[in-house]
Amino acid sequence: MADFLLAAAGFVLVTVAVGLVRILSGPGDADRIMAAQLFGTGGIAALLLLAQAMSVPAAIDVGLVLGLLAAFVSVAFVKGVTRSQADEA
Amino acid sequence: MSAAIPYGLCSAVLVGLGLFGLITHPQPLRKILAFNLIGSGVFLLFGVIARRGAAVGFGGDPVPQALVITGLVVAFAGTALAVALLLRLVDETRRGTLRDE
Amino acid sequence: MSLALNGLTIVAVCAGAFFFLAGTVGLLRFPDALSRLHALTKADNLGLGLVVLGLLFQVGGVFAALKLIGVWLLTLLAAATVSQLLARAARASGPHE
Amino acid sequence: MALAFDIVLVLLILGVATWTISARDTFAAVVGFIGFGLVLALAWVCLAAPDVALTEAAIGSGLTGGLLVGASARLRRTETTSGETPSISLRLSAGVVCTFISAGLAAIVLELPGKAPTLAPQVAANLAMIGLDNPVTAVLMAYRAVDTLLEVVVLLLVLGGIWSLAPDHLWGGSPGSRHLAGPDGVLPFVAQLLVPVGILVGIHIFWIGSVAPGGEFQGATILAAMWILATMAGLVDMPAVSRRWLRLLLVAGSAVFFAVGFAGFAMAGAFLAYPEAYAKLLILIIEIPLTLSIAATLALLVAGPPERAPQE
Repeated sequence: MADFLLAAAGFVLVTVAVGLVRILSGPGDADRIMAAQLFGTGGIAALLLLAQAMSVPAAIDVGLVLGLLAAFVSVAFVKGVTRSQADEA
Repeated sequence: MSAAIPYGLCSAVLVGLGLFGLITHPQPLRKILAFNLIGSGVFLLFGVIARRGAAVGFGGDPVPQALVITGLVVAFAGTALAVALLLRLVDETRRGTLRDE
Repeated sequence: MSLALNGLTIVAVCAGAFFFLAGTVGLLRFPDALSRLHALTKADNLGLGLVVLGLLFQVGGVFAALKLIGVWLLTLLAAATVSQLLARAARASGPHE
Repeated sequence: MALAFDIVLVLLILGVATWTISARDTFAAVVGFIGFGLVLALAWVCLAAPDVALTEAAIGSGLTGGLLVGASARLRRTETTSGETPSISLRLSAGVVCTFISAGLAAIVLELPGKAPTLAPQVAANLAMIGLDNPVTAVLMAYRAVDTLLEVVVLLLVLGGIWSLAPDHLWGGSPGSRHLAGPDGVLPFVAQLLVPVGILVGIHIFWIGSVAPGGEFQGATILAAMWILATMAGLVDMPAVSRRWLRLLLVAGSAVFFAVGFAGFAMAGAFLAYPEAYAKLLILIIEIPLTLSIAATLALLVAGPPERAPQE
């Protein structure tokens, strides 16, 4: 079972990493932060799978922290964008 | 071969990569990012050393792990100071560069 | 019994992985930021939900199970509200960008 | 299987790191760095260091990410790439030097002695004496408590450094611009939902630190992020840096730490020595104000120097 969960974690990680390619092509900043968000959700899924596969229950806490701070970064991004637009105006 | 070896090699490459970015990037913010990559490489090397020291039921030696936690917090403080200096520089000079012309 | 539980886990986790794949495809293929956001927020949160569902068959205690569900609910909440903000930011910065 | 996963993860780390260095756009590089912190947190779990994974996720990815995203948004307009790109010969020689450094480090990693030195047995032998179950917290709060004390002092010094960057007429004012809640109210809604949950998670992570991975730094980082989130949503305003309660909050942790440290001379004969019967209680007495002080310091580090003149 552990092997299957590890393989699933690896698959999810690689899949979301392909999504990171979106950052490469952009074109807008919103796309980039979106890709980071997808990466965050996939990372949480991989962490939960890892927690079970390697029996490290604490990895669930890492997932919890990651979820919270991903939201924090997105809000910081939205604030940053609106602030720089206000500066330009 | 220890399970930690891939991460050890990874940390070696990270240090080189970060150093390259630190030297070649003209923008200060990119230099800060590159410097953080070097730091991460060094921390990862600590993690590999800690992993190799696994004993008496612990997955790794807790002493280097605790040092890495301390290091991460101090690295964040350093980054915050560097960013504040950079923003002040830009406010003063209106240019985001380190050159004095 | 444990064989049946393992089977359920495998089915759910595979379904979850499929939705992550779908989310990535959407992110790569859709033409503009808003529809990419639409593809992304549904697919990956469903994927995470299915992974959590699959793991629920494996965990021992009630507390661990509640914590897993808690992680999913938190991500759902954060994604639902933050994607709203991102959509506004994407629209404010204009379609040309 | 585990090895295959390790290799996939390492390749992913290196891929994201390469992207962070090579991206043309600074903002794209910052997003890459946030992703880098995330995969690194996974690597720490695989290296059997969940405490570090928590710290990496909270500080390395989250708080640093928020700081850099804000900074890169402000630097957008000053970004120039023309005329400053270093010459091809410099880049080439830098590439050669860095390759040599990497190769040297890799050789050292491969040649590490077969039997690794470890302090784990000594840590384990004395765990019961101080009444903690998490060895990393024991190292941070008992065996190497001096390191932790000095680290908190370093954080305060850095904060002093950042504040001193304020122009004279703004000294003593509040950091950042006043954030007003938007008319649509999505952001305040997000904050009102997330901040209470986040505070709960922060306290949880801090509290389980004595028995499981977690602790004061990780908990404090989450609390700091929630404070900044509430500020950005306009729910609360950053206080003026000259406020007395704020100064007290900032130094409370290290003051209590020093007090307990000096009391160690009387109680157990050395600086920061805990008498065995009270070790856990004393650690708790230090940890609670310490967590609040670290949270306040980290939040103010992200907020930056004062930008608004003090109101009298």
